[in-house]
Amino acid sequence: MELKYTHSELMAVSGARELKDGEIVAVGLGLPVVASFLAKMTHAPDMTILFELGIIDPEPVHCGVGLADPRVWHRAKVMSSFVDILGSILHKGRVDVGFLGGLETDQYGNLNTTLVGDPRGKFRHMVGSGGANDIASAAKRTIIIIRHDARKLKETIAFVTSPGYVEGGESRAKAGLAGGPSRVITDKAIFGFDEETKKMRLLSIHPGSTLEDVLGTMGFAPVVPKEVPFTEPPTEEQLRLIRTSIDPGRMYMG
Amino acid sequence: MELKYTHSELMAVSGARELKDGEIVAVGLGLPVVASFLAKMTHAPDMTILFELGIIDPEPVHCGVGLADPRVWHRAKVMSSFVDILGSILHKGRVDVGFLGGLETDQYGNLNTTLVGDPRGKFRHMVGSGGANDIASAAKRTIIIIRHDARKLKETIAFVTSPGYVEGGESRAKAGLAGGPSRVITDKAIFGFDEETKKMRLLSIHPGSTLEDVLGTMGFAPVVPKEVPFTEPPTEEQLRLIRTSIDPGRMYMG
Amino acid sequence: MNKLATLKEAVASIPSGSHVSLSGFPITRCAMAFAREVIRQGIGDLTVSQCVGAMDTDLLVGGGAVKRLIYGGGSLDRFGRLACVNRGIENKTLQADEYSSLSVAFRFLAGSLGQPFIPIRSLKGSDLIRQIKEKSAGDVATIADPFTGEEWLVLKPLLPDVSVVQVQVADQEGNSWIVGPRWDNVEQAKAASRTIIIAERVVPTEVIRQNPERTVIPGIFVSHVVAQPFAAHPTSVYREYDYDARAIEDYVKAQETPETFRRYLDEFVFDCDDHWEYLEKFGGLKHLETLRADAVLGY
Amino acid sequence: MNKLATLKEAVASIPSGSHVSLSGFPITRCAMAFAREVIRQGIGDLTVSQCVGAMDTDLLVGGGAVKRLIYGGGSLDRFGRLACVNRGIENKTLQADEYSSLSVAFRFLAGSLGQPFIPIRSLKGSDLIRQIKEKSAGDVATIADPFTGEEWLVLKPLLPDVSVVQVQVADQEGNSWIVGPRWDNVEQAKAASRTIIIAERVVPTEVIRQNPERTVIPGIFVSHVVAQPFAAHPTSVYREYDYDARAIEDYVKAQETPETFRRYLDEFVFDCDDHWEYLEKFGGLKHLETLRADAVLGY
Repeated sequence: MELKYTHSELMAVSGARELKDGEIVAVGLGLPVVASFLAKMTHAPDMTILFELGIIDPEPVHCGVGLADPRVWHRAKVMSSFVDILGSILHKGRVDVGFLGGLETDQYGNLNTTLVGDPRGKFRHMVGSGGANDIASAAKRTIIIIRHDARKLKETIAFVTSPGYVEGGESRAKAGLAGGPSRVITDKAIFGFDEETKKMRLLSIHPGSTLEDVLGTMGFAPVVPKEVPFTEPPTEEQLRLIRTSIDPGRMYMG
Repeated sequence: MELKYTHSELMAVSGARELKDGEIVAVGLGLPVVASFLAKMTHAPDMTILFELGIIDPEPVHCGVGLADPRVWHRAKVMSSFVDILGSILHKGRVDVGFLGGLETDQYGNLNTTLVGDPRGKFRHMVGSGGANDIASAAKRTIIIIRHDARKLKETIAFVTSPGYVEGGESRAKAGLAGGPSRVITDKAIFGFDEETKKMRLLSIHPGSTLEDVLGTMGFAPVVPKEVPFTEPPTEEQLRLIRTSIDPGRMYMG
Repeated sequence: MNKLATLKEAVASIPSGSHVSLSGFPITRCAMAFAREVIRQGIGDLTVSQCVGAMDTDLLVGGGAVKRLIYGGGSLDRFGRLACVNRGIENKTLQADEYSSLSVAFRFLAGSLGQPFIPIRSLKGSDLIRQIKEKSAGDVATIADPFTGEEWLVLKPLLPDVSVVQVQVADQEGNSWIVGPRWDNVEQAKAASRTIIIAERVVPTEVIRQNPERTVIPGIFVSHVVAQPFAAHPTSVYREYDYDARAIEDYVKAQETPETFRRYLDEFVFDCDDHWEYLEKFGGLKHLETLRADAVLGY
Repeated sequence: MNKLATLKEAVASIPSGSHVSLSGFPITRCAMAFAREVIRQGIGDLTVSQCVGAMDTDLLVGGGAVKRLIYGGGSLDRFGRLACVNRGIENKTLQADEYSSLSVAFRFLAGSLGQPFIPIRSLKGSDLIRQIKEKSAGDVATIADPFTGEEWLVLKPLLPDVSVVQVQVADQEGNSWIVGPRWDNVEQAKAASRTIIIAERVVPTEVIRQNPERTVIPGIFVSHVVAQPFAAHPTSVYREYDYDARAIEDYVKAQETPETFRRYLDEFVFDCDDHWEYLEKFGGLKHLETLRADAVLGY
């Protein structure tokens, strides 16, 4: 029988599948939290979850409105500081994966969380970096989660808050940065990055979407291989965990 | 009636008199501990006592064999780390006074706690710096407590562990160091330093000693003003505190 | 030394034009009562620094007290944005030096240790650093690692005139415990010339001496200790009280226009002589008790 | 992840030639059982780093396991000197890079934060820095502050292969609490590639989750957790047990000559299969209970 699931659930499950057991993961709120806890509850029990403000491996029993909500700190093994988490773990080079979201991203995985409009003219200022730029600069790899929309997947973005592969090719390394984005997960598809050009490369299309739909709703043309498989759907167990224990109130997946 | 007291007791009392209320004082074990607690129990109740390993304002009820003895940490207000005490307090420039002792000192208050003999030839290695060099480099002023002996007050010392006024005059400032020694307290006299030359300058002679005795038992000639007063003797109250509550076992005062 | 003071006295010690760091993180342990009193006293031209911009900063900006902001971006979590801060940036009435969380944290850390500068891997290849170089070129530089030759971005230390930290527990000397995560607060306090502690509860120094490992801010850094329950309202204080969702939603509505915010200030800042009058506006004790943290959960 | 291991297993994971930082401070929280096992297993050519040289380092040097020492000087407090270390320096069989407490602490701090170098005010105008430049020129440099032009001495980060930390409490993942002052131990653990925790007691992770502010070494830094009571004997562990004065005095007597020290090693290291046999030499439980810390005083 076929399972019913939402785009958000598939995105969370796809994010979870990118995480390996034993890895150290820097997480922001929303889908990444669901993806991380799902991975920890299934194939990655020894994965470590970090929140930048000073939280390691919490076990929340309630959903929170953000990282500033004590509900998401509950039962942490460590409660410390930015310098501890972002300094002695991230800046020291110990973070394997960082999750990033944003207002806009370009074909090189550069992310904008700062403003919409023209930075030199009329613009609306938004959230800014928080730890995003730090994670994008120092994590071994990052996973971008963003809605699939031509206004979000753009040829050029208004502001680079968190660098991806900058202008592609060797430009990220030339800027003095290691790591870089490994995946972009949208509600229609999953992308990787081309080894050489560092341009976004289509890896799989979510069941229900088509290649035309995927390409027709983005502002640039990703590399498209001849064969593009469908994204593996969530398992019954994964959906059960998300719906009954990780996000019963649909707060993160809303 | 005249009070009986030991050289050590007069040295401790003289050290205490150098400390002002509200000051932050970095202390090593021995006489400085007695001087500091005595000051805090008398004229300087709001003085703060620091031990480099991470101790602020302890209230010991037993004497200890050294800073590594939990007896001297007892009832501290803070138990932290080297980086906290020597970094965010001393290196930040918040320490007013540091007490220093040593094997040898010269007329500029340079101190040797590292070795006796010839560093290039035959020598005996001793304690080394610990926090002494850090305190000599970053405290606003230091107070040297040392036995009055030609083998300790020398023309040239074997090794400069903690810089005083280096070669005198502007040489300490030229070395990039502020502060410097303000007093040298021995068992025969108290010295300051000449404004210009930064050479040791006799300030007072302990009751019972003579100028000849003082000058005859040191390896260099200090500046001697025409009038040299006698050091003010301890009060009955000061002696009572030292003998009954600070060092009843004569552990620090030998 | 007894440093107990009223909020009015502590705030009055801050001259206009000072650099103040604030302890809030979006909607938790924000120096809200402090910010309201600063606005009440008409202190202005402040430079405010904070790793992640929070509600205390947004209120101060909305109250017209801030000239310059040094931060790593911020929000009110799911409740909304720092609309007053954003408006100030959009209409150029606020100079905002925008970094990332770690770069501001490292600037505080360097300040706390008497370091002249601190290297960092962040900011490179971003528009953040380009903007900082345009707005405040003197706060960043590039130098070669003398050991490897590698080029490093280095940041200038942050040295606030005053650090304001909302804590759960302190004694009258200012020896303070922070329960839960501390984000940038300890480095802020040690980097600043002095710290104003706003404590939910003041305990005897004897209590501090019984758990000295918990003293994250030693009293020697502190100039004033203000004992003020619910001083972070409507934000939360871990293990003391939860955030007040309705009050934050009302704040977000008020952010919409300068006019609506002005009315908010009239009602919740200017019409209140002090923090106790402010609290009464929300139904006083009866309402506040509904926010009291559960002893096990801490929220 | 369960990282519980025997002392033998943990020590066996360290190849000869490794750089090991030790948690001791003269005669407290010294990694004594660890040092004895290293000597037993014949591991050698170690580089050892520690802010203030302690009894664990002196024993390792006396046991011939150390090639190079990076420290800030040290002693056995009133009991005596680091005679084995001093002898090695005097007869040139040990390379000792001698700093001050803070300069070694800053080198660990830089290592713990991924900093390429760290500026410091100490060492200038002393023979310490002259000697370091002769012995290990590559570990120090001078650079100009890009913001003021002032010349600063900068130190290279210390990056131990293994940090060995004696703590009071840890869980099986290595989440650790240090009771009392921590001196350089937290920076050591975070600067090192991995940490071996030697804990007086191992508690369920549930206990750690109840006081997460006390977790000063997160488990992610830890490779092995060794549960070993009295592992610091004859040095003290605050709130667990006092130092064993008689046993330290016997050690000091043994330091006198290489021959007397050799006999000490035979009796207290080589003749003991493990730590339990070592403890029996002192009268076992009956004697150790006399050292048990008073619940109020902590020593």
